[in-house]
Amino acid sequence: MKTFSLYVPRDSLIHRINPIDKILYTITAIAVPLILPSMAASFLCMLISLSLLAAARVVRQSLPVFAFVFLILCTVVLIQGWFYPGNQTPLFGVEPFVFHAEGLMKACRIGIRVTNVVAAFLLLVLTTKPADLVEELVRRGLSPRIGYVLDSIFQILPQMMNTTRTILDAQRSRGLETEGSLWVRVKAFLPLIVPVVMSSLIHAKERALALEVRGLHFEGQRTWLREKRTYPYSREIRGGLLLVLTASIVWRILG
Amino acid sequence: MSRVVVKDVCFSYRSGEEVLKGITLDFDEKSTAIIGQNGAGKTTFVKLLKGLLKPTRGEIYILGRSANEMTAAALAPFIGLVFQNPNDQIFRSTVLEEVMFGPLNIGEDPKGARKKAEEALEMVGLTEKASENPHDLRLSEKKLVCVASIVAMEPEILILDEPTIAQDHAGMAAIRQVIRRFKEQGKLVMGILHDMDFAAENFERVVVFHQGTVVADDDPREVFSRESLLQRAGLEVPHITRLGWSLGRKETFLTEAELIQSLRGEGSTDR
Amino acid sequence: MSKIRVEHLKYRYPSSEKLALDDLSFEVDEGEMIGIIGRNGAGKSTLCQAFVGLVPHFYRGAYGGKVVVSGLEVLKSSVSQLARRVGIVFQNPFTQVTGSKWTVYEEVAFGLENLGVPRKEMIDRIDYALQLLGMEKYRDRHPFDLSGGQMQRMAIASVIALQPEILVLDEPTSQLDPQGSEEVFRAVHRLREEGMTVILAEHNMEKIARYCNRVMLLDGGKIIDFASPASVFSRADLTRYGVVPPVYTRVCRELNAKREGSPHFPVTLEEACEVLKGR
Amino acid sequence: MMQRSSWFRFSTPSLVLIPVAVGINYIGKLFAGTLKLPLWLDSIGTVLAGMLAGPAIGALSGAINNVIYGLTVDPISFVYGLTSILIGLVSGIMASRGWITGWARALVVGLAVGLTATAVSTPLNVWFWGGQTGNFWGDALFAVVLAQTGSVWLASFLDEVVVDIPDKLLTVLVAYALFRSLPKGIKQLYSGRDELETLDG
Repeated sequence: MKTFSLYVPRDSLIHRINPIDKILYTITAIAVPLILPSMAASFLCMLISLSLLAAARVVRQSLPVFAFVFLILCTVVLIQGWFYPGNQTPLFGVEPFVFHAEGLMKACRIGIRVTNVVAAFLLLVLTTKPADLVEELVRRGLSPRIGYVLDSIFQILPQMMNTTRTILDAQRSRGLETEGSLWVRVKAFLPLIVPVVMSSLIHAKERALALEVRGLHFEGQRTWLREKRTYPYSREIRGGLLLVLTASIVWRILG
Repeated sequence: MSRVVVKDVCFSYRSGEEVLKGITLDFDEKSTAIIGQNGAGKTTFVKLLKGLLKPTRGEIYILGRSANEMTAAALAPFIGLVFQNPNDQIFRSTVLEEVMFGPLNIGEDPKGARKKAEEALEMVGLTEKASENPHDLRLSEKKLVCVASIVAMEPEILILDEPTIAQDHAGMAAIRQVIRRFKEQGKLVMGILHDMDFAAENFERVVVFHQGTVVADDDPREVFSRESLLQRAGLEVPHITRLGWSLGRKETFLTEAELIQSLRGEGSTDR
Repeated sequence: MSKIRVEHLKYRYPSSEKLALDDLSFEVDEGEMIGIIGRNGAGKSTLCQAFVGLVPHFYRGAYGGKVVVSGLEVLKSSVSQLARRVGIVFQNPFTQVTGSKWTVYEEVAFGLENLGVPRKEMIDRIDYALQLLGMEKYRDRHPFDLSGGQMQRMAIASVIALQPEILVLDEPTSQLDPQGSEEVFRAVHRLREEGMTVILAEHNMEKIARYCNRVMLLDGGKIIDFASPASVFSRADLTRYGVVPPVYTRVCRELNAKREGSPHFPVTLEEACEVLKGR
Repeated sequence: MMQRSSWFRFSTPSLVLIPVAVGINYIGKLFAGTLKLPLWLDSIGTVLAGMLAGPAIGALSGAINNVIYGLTVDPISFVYGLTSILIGLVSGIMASRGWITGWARALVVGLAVGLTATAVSTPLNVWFWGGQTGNFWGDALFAVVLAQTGSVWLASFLDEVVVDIPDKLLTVLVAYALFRSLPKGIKQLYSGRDELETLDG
């Protein structure tokens, strides 16, 4: 069964942590640099997130995402290095493209922040099975119906892609050209998207009927086939994160 | 004259899993039913004929042209394929426009396309629905709209993928009518079918697919007389054939009329 | 005892002016298997959905009369409440897969989880349902990796796990190949032996004649006839309602071969053979 | 016993609409990507969901879209979740106030959605990327304006405007075209206002 998710199955301690605790970590890792705007705080958070990625043995899988991010960061370095409003100290380059120390510093700050945010999210995404995350959220009070929607998307999306391929075939069978100049391909958009939307909505309606008669709308308490999992170090993690957050707020107020 | 020539064609979606394993077939204008279990390779086979897939080995010729080198759109004027699920193609806001889409794509002018579309709609009995939104029709009617949308392109070869699914008596009659018209015009009709009764009654040749190979290819009477082979391919004999055999007849009956005639004939000799 | 009681049921879809069901009244007894026939648009699916409460709760629209299934009045009960008494299986096997589960076993558990069945009981019920439908060997398969016939049996198992007393099947095999279709009918037959009351809407008249003890002929939302298969399929005016009788009946009618002492023509292979033997 | 959709209690048809909305977003993005259009076209589904099932489902579709996108393709989309939510919300509110009764009005919805998206995304861009959007043409404009005026906010705003306004205009128009062509039976499922009439008596 084809699905798409960035989750990498591994047997690491980080994989075994409660998904909710990982969300809390992500929030903390993004919040602390917001509370403490010093570059050192950002840098520290980034280092921690990166080393946790290494500890979970998912560094290789995070590279494609970082590669894309670094591509944009390169343009950030150029633009900020050349045009940052606070630029004063020229370093090298030819007018008007002169790199300045302040701009490069700014770009560096942006780079660290972006890397930190992306790493914090990646830690959650790469080490958590989406279904486990959803189940934990529903057990914590997320509406089971929303939980169902989140779960089902991982399978409905590939189904829709299959439908799209069939529709492409059906329209090509009626002589629709889908390759060639830009205009030919733009013209092909409507004959493709309309049936995709239509058949998806018809399927959605049929699925709604089937879900309805299987109690998706039931008001009472639900139960689970899977036994509730126990996750290690939950209390310690939450305590630690709370401490870090409080400490940084205190620091900010006092400093 | 050969309309379609298939030479030693193999196909696999993923390497190592061959869906078709060396198919060699030759089609003249005899109407042909393609039967077999789900997953036997029937739909893959017609997609290859239509140029939607390209064989991993072997060659296909449509009316003398090599299908291996032509796109599905380029093949559209010669060979038409009606897909199983009508919701996979309908996108215009009236039935008439939907049916005109194909002819317009293959270079027909609006007037000519309209005329052909109207004729095709008449053939499937949907003339009255021409100005309705196709999405407001019933599934069975939508299927007929799709049949008309291919018929209107006047292809030399027509392939129907499971046309009888979800059809009631009236819908079946419309499909029968289309098949008869194509036969009358000397054009080749092929149908992928799960309904053995319909296959026995309306087609002059039956090809049986099983696990990516052709295990039988003959006129219907011959194919439907081989019960053990059909069983192996996960198929059944037509109800009327079964009734004939159960009455101790040796022959393979394909239509009610044949059996009734035989029963009447014998009844009278008894007297 | 009657399992289903329908009194003057009328229903109109919200976007329509025409009644989809027009003043239906009938009863169905425990353990019966009822076939519903008629042309497309006669009201078969609408009636099927009226038993499980999707009509009117899902679509809304206009409703009149009364439907009582296993003692619950449909209008006054929610679809979830009704799900424990009456289950339904639809035409398209693919769109009945929830898409949120990764194995057949979990898929069957879906309804039980929603309705809050305790975990231990859940496991017993799933095992029972899978075994009854012959699906145990696929329990760890991915739902979308099944064949059409297997998927449809999984859908039935999912409904059976809720332990309904009535099972409604709305053209369950029209999209399946002959073998898949036979698998489903064999499974339904087994359920009947367990005492289940079954309602079946279907275009395959040979199957209706073989499995059902009574047949309801619908046209334009009205009941035209509701009697034994032999009686309904022997009607001379059947084609006027867009229905063709089983091939056995057609042949016997042509030869005017009736069963001894019966006003009706045969409807199954066995009956036809009996009557036509010796001709 | 009637099950009605409201702000907080979603009907089953509305719920199963959300995966479809996410799928349509994805296909739109794929299409724009393969054609190398200078647009995103990645919120057609969110807007359609808002038009069909109202602001709450529109907003939810937007939120879930970005969560799923973050989990499956690109973690950065978590950052822009707020933008998606507001796109669904605004198109839903305007649709329910009768702003999708013709092409001219749909154009206004497109503008409103575009401006909303710009207003939300600009601060996010400034915080995250230092003002850029990651879109090549937009970022080129950002560089020019930044060099000329020295204002990060103005540059970032213009960067976002030149991409977002045409993008959201086209998105809303496509969604409106889709909405118009939907069959009655489907639209009906989401109207959620009808009471059950009685035929007794």
